[in-house]
Amino acid sequence: MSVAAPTYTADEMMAVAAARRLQDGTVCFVGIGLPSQAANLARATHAPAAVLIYESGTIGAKPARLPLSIGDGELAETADAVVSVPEIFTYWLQGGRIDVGFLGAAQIDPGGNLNSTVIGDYERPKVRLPGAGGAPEIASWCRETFVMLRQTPRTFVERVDFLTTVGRPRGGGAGVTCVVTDLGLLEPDAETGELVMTELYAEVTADDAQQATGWDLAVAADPRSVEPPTTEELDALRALEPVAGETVVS
Amino acid sequence: MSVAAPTYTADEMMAVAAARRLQDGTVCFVGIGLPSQAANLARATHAPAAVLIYESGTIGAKPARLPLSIGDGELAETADAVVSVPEIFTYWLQGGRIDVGFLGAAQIDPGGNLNSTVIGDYERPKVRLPGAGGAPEIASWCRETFVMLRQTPRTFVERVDFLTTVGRPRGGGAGVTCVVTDLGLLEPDAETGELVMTELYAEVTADDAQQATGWDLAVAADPRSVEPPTTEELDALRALEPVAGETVVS
Amino acid sequence: MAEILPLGEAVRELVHDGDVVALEGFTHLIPYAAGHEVIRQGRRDLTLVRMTPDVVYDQLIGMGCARKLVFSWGGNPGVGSLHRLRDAVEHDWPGPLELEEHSHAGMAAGYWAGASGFPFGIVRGYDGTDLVEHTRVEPITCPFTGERVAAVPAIRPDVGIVHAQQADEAGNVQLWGISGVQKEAVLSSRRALVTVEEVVPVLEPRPTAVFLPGWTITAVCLAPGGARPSYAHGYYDRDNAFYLRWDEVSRDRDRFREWMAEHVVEREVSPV
Amino acid sequence: MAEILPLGEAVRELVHDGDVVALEGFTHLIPYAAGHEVIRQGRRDLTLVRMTPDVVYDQLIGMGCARKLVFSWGGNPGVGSLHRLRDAVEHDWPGPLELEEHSHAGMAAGYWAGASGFPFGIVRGYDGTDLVEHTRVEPITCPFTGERVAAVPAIRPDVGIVHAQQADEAGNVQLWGISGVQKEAVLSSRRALVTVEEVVPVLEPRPTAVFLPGWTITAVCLAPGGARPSYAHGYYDRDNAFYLRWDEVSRDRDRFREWMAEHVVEREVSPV
Repeated sequence: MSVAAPTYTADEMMAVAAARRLQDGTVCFVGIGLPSQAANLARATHAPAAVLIYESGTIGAKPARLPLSIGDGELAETADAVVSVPEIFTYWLQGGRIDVGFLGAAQIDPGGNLNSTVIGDYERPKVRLPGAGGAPEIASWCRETFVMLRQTPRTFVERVDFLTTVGRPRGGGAGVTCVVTDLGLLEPDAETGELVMTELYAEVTADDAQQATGWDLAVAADPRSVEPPTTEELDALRALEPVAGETVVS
Repeated sequence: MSVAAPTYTADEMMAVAAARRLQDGTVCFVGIGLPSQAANLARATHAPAAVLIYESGTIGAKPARLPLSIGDGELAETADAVVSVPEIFTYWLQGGRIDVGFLGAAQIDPGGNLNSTVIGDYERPKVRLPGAGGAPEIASWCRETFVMLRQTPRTFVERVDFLTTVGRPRGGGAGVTCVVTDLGLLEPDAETGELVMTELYAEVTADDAQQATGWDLAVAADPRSVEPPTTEELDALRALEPVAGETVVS
Repeated sequence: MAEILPLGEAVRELVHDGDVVALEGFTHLIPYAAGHEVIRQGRRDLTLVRMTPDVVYDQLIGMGCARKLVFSWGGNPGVGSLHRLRDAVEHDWPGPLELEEHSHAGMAAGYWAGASGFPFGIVRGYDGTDLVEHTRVEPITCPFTGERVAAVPAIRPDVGIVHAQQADEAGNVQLWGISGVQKEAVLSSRRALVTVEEVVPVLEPRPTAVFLPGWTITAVCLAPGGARPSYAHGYYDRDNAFYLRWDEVSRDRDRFREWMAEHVVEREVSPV
Repeated sequence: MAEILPLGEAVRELVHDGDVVALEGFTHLIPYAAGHEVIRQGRRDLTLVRMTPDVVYDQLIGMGCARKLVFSWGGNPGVGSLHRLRDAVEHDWPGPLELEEHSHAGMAAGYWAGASGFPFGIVRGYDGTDLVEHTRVEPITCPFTGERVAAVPAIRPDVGIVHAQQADEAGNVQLWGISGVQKEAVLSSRRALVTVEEVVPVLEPRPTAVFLPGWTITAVCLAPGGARPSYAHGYYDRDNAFYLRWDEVSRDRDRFREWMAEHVVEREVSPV
C-alpha cells in the first residue's frame, strides 16, 4: 500500500480519520468493523461522551474491546439500555434521534449512492452481497452519514450495479456527508451533491485518487492534508483490538 | 333490591355468575371493578390457571387482593411480565391472543352495542362519560366479550345515545357473547344476534327482566335458573376485598 | 443532553401558553408536581394530551389552563366522574373545552407513530362506531390484502412531561413498574421534562426498567413525592383515600377553587 | 399452553415440508440445535425467514431444505460471505433459491405487523432504491399529511423458532440480553417452538428480560448449548473461531457436505 507508512495500516488511518470527525456527545449508529473501530476510538480519545448505538438494540454501549459481532454480549453488558430490534428501527433510527450513521458498501457512485446487494445483474448476480441491512434507513434518518470503504476503480463506479441506499435521500437527514477511504476523504459539493475529494492522506496525490476512482474525480482546489495517526491515537486504537486469534475480519 | 338474598349483594351475584363462565386457563383482559372481581374470583376457585391481563401492561397478574386501580403496584409485583401500553394493545390485544374481554357500559342496545361516551347529544351532552378506553378493540379482538352492567330501562335501551363499541364487530372475535346483569344473563341469538335473556337469578322472573329493559325483551322459552353464590364462592370473593376504608367504587 | 433544573424554571422554559402538552403516567407515576407547577404559573390555552386524564387533568381543566383535551378515557379511576372535566364539557365552565377522543389503542398508536417519526399509526378498529364522526381518524386500505384499517394521526406534543423514580447526574432517567406510554410521551415530544424522586450516582439495571437517555430529555427536575397522590413503585403507595375525597372536593366550583388555592396555588410543593 | 417435548418430536410435529419457517436470534441465541434437527429430518421446500441469515441458514440452504429466503442481511458476521447462500443464488446449487429481501427496518416492521395482527407495517424508506423493484413493498399515502410511506406485508410464519435461556415447568419462557426480534417471531407465528438452556422452577425477573407466556408457545424443548456456536448470555460465549473456520468449510461443496454429515446429520446433538 503506497499510503501505509511503516507505523500504521490503511485501516488504522481510516479509523483515525473517521474518529476525528466525531464530536464529543455525538450519538452514533454503528456497525461492526471499521465503523465500530472509529466510534470506539473517538470514545477512547477526544469524545468520551459519544453514544454508541448498535442495530442489535444496545443503546450507549461502552465496550472495552472491539465487539466481534454486532450482537456481542459485551455490548449488552456495557449498554445503558437494551431494546428490541423493532424498537431500534422505529423510536431510535426513524425517530430521527441519531447524529451520525456509519455505512460500508461494495460500490459507491459520484452521488454517494451505495450498493451492498449484488455485483452484476440482480437475477443472475456475479457476486451476491449481504444485502441492505440497516443501510437505507440509516442514510435517510441519521443527521449525517459517514461511508467507509477502500477507494478502487471497482468500488468507486460511475453507476452502481444496484442502488441499495440513496446518497441524498428525502429523509430527515443530510445523507452521505463524508466518505472515508484509504486515500483520504470525500464530501459532497454543496450545490451539485457530487462527491469531491477534499482531504488526502500523507503522501497521497490527487492523481493517486483519480487513478483509484472509476469516474472523472473532482478534487478540491487545495485539498487539505490529513495528519497521520498520532501515537496516542494508535495506542488507543490498538488497545481496543480483540484478543489474538479472534481477529475481526471486516 | 328484590333479587338480593340476605346473604349476598347484587354485585356479588354478578361477580359469581361471570366467574363461573371462565374456564381454567382462560386468558382474560380485565378492567377494574366487577370484571376484576369476577376474574380474580375464578382464579381463586375453579380456574387457578386463568391468566389476567390488565390494560396497564401487566400480563399474568396474580393479585392477592383486588387492585384499587388498573395500574396498581400489586399488579406489577405479581405479574409474569410488565409491558408498555402500546405493546398491550398491539401484540396482545389486536394480535388476537385473548380469550375473554370484560367490559362495562352506561348503555347497551339489543344488538349488544355499547355506549360509554355520552348521555344525550355529543356536542352538548347531558352526561359526559369517561369515553372509549380499551372497549372498542377489546370487543373486536378478544375471542369473546362479557359485558357487566345493572339492568334498568335507562341502561338497556332500544338505541344507544352514542355507539362507542360495536357488539358484533367485524374483528377476529365473536363480539359480545354474554351480558351479566343484576337479574341474570343475556346471550345473543345465534341467528339474529339479538340479546336473549337466557338465565335468571333465584327469585327473578321473566317479567322482572322485561320491566328492567327498555326494549321488547326476548326471553328464552325455559330460562335456566342461576344457582345463588355458594359459601365457598362468597368466602373467596370477600377475601379478595381491599382493606377497609379503601373500598372500590365501581 | 438534559439539564438538571428546578421545576419552576423548567416549566417556565419548556411550557408556553398555547402549547400541546402531554402529561403521561398510566395510574402509576402521574406527574402531579409538574402539573401543579403549570397551574401555579397560570398557563393558558393548552392542548392537553393524555390517554387517561384523571385528577391532575381535572385540576388543570378546572383552573382554566386548557383549551382542548386529547384523550381516550377520562375518569377518576375506581371512583367515578371527573367533575371539573364534566363541568367544562357540559357547561363550558370555566371555559369551553374542545375534545378529540380516541380509543386506547388509537392513542397508543398515535404516540407510537410520534415516537417513530411516522405521520400516522394504525389500528384495526373504529369501524362502525360513532367515534369515527367525532375524531381524527381515516380509513386506509392495505395494499396487499385489501383490508381496511384505521389510520390515526401521530401525536407530537410540544412538551412531554413524565415522572420517574431516578435520574443520574448526566440526566439519564430510569423508571420501573408499570410504564404505560411514558417512553413514547418523551420520545414523541419536541421538548421533554422529567421529574424524579431522586438523583443517584448510578442507575442500576432493574427488571421492567425503562431507560431514557439524557440526550432525549430537555430538563430533569428533582421532585420527591412528585407523583402523589398517585404512586411511585418502590417509593410510596397510591393515596386511594385522596381519590375518594376528590370526588367531594371537585363537585362544587367554589370548593374546588378554595381547595386549589390552599393546596396548590399558594404552595411551592405538591399536596399529599 | 406449551408442551415440553423432545426436540426431535417437536420438529416432527411443528415443521412440515413447504412451511414458512422463521428461526430468529440477532447474533445472540441463534437456534442452531433446532435448525440442525430440521436438517436431520430432511425438510424440503421451506420458505426460510430471518433478518440476518448466517451460518445456520447457510447450512439449511446448502442441505437443500429451502425453496425461498426472506431476509434483510445475509452474511457471516465479521467474516464475510455465506458461501452456500451465494452458491444457491449464483449457481442454483443444490437448487434454485427464490429471494425476497428487505431492509432491516422493513423486516422489523413486517414482524411487528405480524405480531400485532395487522396486515402491513410501515417504514419511511425504500423510496428511490432498486429494492422497490425486487421486493414486496407498496407506497401508501398518509391521509393526514399526504406523505408517502412504504407499506411492507406482515410476516406470519407457519412456525417461529427461537432459543432462550430458561423455561419453567408450565412452559413459560424467559430470555435476556440482546433480544432482537425473538418476541415478534414467536408472536407472529401460527406455531412456536422454543429451545432452552434449562428448565427452572421459577423464572426470576431480570433486567432486559423478555417473557413469553407458555400459552403463546406450542412446544418447549430442552437443548443445552442449543445456540452454539452463537452464544447464550450468562451461559456461554460465542465461538468466534468457528465462524472463521466456517468460511473455509463452506467454500467447497464436497467439504461442506462431509462436514455436515459428520457434525450434524449423523449426530443427535448440535456441534460445538
